[in-house]
Amino acid sequence: MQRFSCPFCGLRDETEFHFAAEAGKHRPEPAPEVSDADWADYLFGNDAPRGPAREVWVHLTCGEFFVMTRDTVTREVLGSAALPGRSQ
Amino acid sequence: MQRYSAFSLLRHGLTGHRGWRPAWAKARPRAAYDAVIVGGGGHGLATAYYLAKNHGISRVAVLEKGWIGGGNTGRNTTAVRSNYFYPESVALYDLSLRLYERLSRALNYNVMLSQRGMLIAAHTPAQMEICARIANAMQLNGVDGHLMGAEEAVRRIPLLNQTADARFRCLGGVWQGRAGVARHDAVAWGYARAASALGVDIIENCAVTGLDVQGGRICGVDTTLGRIRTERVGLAAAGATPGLAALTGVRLPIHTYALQAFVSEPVKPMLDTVLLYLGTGTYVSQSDKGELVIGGGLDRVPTHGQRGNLPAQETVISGLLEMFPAFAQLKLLRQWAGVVDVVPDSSPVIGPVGPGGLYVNCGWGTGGFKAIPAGGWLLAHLLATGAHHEISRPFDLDRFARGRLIDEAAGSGIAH
Amino acid sequence: MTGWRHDSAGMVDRDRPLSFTFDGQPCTGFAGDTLASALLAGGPRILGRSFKYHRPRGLWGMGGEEPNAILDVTENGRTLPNVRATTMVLRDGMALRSVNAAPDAARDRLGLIDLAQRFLPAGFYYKTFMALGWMRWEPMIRRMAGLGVLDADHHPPADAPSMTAEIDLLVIGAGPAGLAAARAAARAGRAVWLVDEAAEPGGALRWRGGEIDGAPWQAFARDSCQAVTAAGGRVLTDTVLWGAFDHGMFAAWERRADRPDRHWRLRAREVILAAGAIERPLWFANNDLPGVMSSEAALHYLALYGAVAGRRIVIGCAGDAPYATAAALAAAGCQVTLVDARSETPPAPEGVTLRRAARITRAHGHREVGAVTVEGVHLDCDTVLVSGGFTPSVHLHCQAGGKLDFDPRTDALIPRPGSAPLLTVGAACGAFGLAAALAGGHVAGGGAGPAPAASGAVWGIAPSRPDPKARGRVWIDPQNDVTLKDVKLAAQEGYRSVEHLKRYTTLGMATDQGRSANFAGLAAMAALTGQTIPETGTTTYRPPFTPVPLSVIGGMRRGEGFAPPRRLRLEAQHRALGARFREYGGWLRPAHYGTDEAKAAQAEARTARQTAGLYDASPLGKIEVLGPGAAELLDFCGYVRMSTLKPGRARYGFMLSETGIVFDDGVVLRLAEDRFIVSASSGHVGSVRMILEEARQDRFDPARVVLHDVTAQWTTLTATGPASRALLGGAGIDLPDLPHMGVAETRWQGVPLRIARVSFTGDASWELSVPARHGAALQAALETARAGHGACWVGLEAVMILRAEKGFILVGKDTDGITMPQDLGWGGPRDRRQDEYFGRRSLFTPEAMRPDRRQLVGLETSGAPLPTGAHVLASDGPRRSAGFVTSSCHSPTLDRPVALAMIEGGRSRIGQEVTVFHLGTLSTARITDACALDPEGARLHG
Amino acid sequence: MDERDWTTRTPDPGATLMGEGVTIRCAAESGASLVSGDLDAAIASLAPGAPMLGLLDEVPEKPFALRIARDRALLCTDAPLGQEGWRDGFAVSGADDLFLVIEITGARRDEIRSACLGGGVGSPSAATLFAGQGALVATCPGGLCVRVEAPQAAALWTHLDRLIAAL
Repeated sequence: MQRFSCPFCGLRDETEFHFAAEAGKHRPEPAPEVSDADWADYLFGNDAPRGPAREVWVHLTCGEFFVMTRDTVTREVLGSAALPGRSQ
Repeated sequence: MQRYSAFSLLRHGLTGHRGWRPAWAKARPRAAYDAVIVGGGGHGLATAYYLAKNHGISRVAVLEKGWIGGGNTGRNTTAVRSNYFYPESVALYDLSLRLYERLSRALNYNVMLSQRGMLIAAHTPAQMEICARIANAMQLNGVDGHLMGAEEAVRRIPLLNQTADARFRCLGGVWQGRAGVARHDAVAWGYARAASALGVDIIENCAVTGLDVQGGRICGVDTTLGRIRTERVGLAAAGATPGLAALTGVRLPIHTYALQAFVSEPVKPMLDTVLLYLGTGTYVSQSDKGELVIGGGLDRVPTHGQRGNLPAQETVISGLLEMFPAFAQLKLLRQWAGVVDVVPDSSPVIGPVGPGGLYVNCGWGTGGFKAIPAGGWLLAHLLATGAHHEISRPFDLDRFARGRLIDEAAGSGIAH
Repeated sequence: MTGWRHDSAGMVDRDRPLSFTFDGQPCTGFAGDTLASALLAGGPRILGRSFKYHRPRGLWGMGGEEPNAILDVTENGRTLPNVRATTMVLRDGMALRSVNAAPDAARDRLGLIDLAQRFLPAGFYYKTFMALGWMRWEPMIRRMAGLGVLDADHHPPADAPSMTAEIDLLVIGAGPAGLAAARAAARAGRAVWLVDEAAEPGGALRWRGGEIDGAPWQAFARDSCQAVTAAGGRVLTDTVLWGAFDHGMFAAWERRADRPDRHWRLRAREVILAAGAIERPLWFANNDLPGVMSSEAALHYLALYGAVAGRRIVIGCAGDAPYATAAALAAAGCQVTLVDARSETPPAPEGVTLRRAARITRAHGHREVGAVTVEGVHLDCDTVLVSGGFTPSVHLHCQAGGKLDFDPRTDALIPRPGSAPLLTVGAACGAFGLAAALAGGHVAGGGAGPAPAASGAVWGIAPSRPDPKARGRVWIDPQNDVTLKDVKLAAQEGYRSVEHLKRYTTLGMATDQGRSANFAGLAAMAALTGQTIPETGTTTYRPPFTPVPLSVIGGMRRGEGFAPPRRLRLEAQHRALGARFREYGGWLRPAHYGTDEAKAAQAEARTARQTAGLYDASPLGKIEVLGPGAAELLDFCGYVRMSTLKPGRARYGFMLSETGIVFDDGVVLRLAEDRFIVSASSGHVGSVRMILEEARQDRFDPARVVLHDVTAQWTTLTATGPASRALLGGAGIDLPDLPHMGVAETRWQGVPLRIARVSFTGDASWELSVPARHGAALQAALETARAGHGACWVGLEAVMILRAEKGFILVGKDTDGITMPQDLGWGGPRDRRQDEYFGRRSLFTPEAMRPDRRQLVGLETSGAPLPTGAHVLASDGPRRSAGFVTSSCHSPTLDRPVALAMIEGGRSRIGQEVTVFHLGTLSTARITDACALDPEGARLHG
Repeated sequence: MDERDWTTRTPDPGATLMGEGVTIRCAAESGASLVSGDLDAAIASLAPGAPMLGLLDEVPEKPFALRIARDRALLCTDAPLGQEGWRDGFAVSGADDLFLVIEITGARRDEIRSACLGGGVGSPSAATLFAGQGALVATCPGGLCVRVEAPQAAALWTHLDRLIAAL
């Protein structure tokens, strides 16, 4: 049972969380100006890094989307941060 | 190649088995190869074998960072089957199954293919309708799919939980008689031995650290044992493939997850088929040794660590006991995890990527073992000819930009 | 029977004899015995047969390391297979059966296999059984393999709770080191959990005894446990720490006598591992014969149970540990010869013959040991005890990510300090001997002042390794029948990596988890390849440390508790009306009313069209979207714009995934400028909310729009059909003048009532929602009015008929993972919308533009309805599927079958005949519009 | 019937389960509203002075608010509030019937807690998984007070019933 930190709720069991996506993706818009390849890379392209990774997660019980930094090999959680503009 | 047979076993038995030679040669890297395959799992070794066997290209090296067959090839639940929905998938997996059916003799190594049949079990009328859709799709694609009723399912699997308290009573499902299991290690070793006999160099404890690209083409591979010149590189490294592709700036549509498998203590035979339960997502078979071999869903936390975690264990095991309450008598003997490379549509990526001469065979996710012969066959074709085999064409990376995903889970409602 | 029961030694209750049987033969033991101690003292010596060669096997050890004494145990008519005799308590009336033997362990017919052993080396099956195909041989091999027999009628209950605890200090192992650590920490005021797999604390003290701080060890143990409890900690005995997992979690299996076992997830700020060590065997020819036992185990059985392994005993060793065993056995009246490989040894214990610088090279005997050869000298004996050193139990250290170092002093791999987030002490880190263990534990527990004092030096040990040149058959893994020759063969054939060795020979893969075999296998491979132990490496340590019952891991999830569906508030009312329930989209809902499903669904659907039908639509999602930014959020997340919707009106729309696939469909109600309700389909409420949440937080200003999922707040009952308006009037509901797709908030009997005129049937329909506590009253009012209008309650199966007649889709049934809105005839927003919305770009990929995409159409046939799941064949070229039937039923209103299908280019083929394939049989059908009933929609306004 | 019979039922308010050292009682909510947005403004407007409670915080007399998320809470009141819709900076939705309240008291309540709850003490949000079900968990006099959405109450109730027997 891993434990992740929701930036609002704090440490909770992994079963309360869901992985959403790798962080740092920007939705290319507007659609008519986006190539098939760029759109496919936005939808599907990943780095799947070994080691530190920035990922978007959601804490299911409170609904908060946030950015978690984890080591994908050791599984150590290196930090959690709220999305920009979210405050206490 | 030293011939394996009952007779040779008897003969060597009389001399204390001192005459058996190494199954495959322990090679050191040469300066240059016609093709280099990165990843000494089933897919990589099969690729090397078929390059030599089908295409006459035997100046080939297989580079393995650890010991051969030590990745997902040796960490799965050994099911082989082609009970798929889309014609593209059926073509791919049935090529594989047909190659498996001849594999022990082709390799002169018993991979213990046991075609004991597999049932995908349904529990609601709606699921039975989906099963009918799959069985029909299989039949139209020339594969032995059968829509099985509850009675026959229970006759084949008498221990199924059909009590009034069962959460998911079995109404029947899709049956494939040619599906079954094989001995995973033997597949890797058998391909290694046969490839080695054809002149392929199998180099263990050799990690790839760089891919040399000049003028937009691959020209070599940097390894922990030095630089190797080659103009053709095939990547068949499962969860390590994204990192290798990234050496040339290629991004793949892959997430890596841990997939666990479990083995119980051995008991006398009591389960004669492979079973996947739609209700629980747990699948199970009984090995020749008598152990239950159990699998289920992914640990849904992206990782490169080959370790399992408790929540997924609890889900899979409770699912198993829901299917077979009598199995609660048994104990968990071993548990392990492989790092699987999962693509959004859960179908593999086979084809050229990035610089000229670079090809991948990855994205098998939870189902790579069954595809080893086909994966090797198709990657060998690409490396040898530079062009797709018609069966691998739909699985090219370009399907993501075209929008033509081959999503079995979405197509049939059944995650493989 | 060679073992015997000492008159006074041990702690069994001699006043309470217990009878049991072994392979049908009556035996007796005493209360307090384990199966193993009772069998050792009064049972046969051959307890089972080995896996491969069916060699006789006898008791070897005393705990989880036991490879041989595996039994099927029947009690009260229920059998448990593969029980380790060393860890189960004996109860009166137990019937024990040897495994892997027929008819019994003594007379196993397959024992003949051993004669062919020279032709059956490691991995022989990879080299043969190919000629006729493996399937020809497999059934025979399978029957010969396996250990115990599963009891098909024994269904152990799913009753093991899964407990979570957060603790300050976890001490694993309550031997001297663990006790000292726990005591020191508890005295410093820390809350300690002290966990041990044995029934009582003490570890090896329990059979070795000893004085600590000048008093018997029991006082020290008692005092330590009291200190733990007093400081708010806990002592858990009979509890196996079976795994170390990520983020510092440990899993423990607590065995309880009269209550269900429990599964613990422990998380501690600090962990001390004091798991002890396991004795190694010695490697001489025929070292697998029954009567060859662990020396430490023999002492254990004598001290705890008064069970003595034999009378004429040879002990082989290369260290000090067995001297205590020798002394105790001699004192018990045995004739004991100690064979020590060292030339410098401690003095011989009283009454013991000591042979220095000597080794056992061979055991003799047919079915059990009768003699040994020691340095060429034949020594008669009935029992051979061996001690080849100790293997520290480093499993949890390694599972937690720790590394090992080779310690030449103990000839063992021990934890590298600091390499894992736990501290290892005592024998688990090579500190053999009481004083050393106490001192290590005391320091680890943060003890102030001097450590608890005990006499005795650290045990001397000289390395013992399998000798690759040894003659005869030398067993490395007795359960799986891996011999030294097999390791040699693996090395010779190139299976030299330890993982290849394990997999090729099956070394260490038996139910003892390779406890006593792994080090020897590794040492043998190292010797054969000329490598050191660290160069050779070890296999990966993974949970479980000891085999754990699947029932403990599976926990309490079973039957209705497994993935439980959501329940309706009015379930009792529906049951009272004869409803039969089925699961739909995660909810348990009435499938039909009455017992005959097929008839009931047809009758309900017919009545609903002729007069009126009533159904419970409560599971329909109700996600409130509130705030000045609500319309903007819905426009982005939805395929159909909602910002143009007027308050008081509803609109049908889709939600797509970013890949353009239809994810959900449903109606959005606008109650006010800044208040919408999204009626997500019942199975998609959670995921639709998450799509909205993500966009809200990541793209919009979350202060201007919020989401409330209030699905369960409301009970929704729907009346549909031409008589529905009259029926509602009869129930005392004042219907406002609402057009189709109109919404009103009103009151009924003083209760808030929301009325929506949306239709999933194609008939005029009224969705009535009241706060759930008033649902029963509304239901009662409708039920009272129902009969007078010839109406009926309709289950979901009838609703499925009604919507299929109209060509209304069910996402996930009529659509699949490639269905886009244009495939359903909803290309409008795609063609016209200029603003950005979720999934937009994906609707314009080359694949999305193809004219031959599968499209929703109807299929008309005569006769029986088409089977759902049948395929439609392509009209030209080789036989292939061009689509499939997604919904199909008999329409009672049209009195003919109706069907929906997804067919390639279907909408341009309306009117064409197609061939339908189902399980080898062919039929024909005609492609029609998806809507088979009332295409003009006249009934909607009825 | 092709599928199973379902024998468990949603508990009625007032239902109890008794076990050795544990009493479990089901109650209806007297009044509750989901509030989101500017929570300070919402409390000040709807129930001035009501405290905002997190996981396992002790509940006082009503009104009080159980925090669910950064900007969402369940405001528990003596009677339904009925002020639904978007107000200035915050939103209110009636949730009087959204949850059933399950109170767990008795000497062995901590064991029930240990069997149902992961970690997370000190969290500002009362929303968590309780025996695998989404719930709002606080402390009431002598025990735990768990709010579970009514459609899941049958599952939690049955689980607790089996748990009492197994502890």
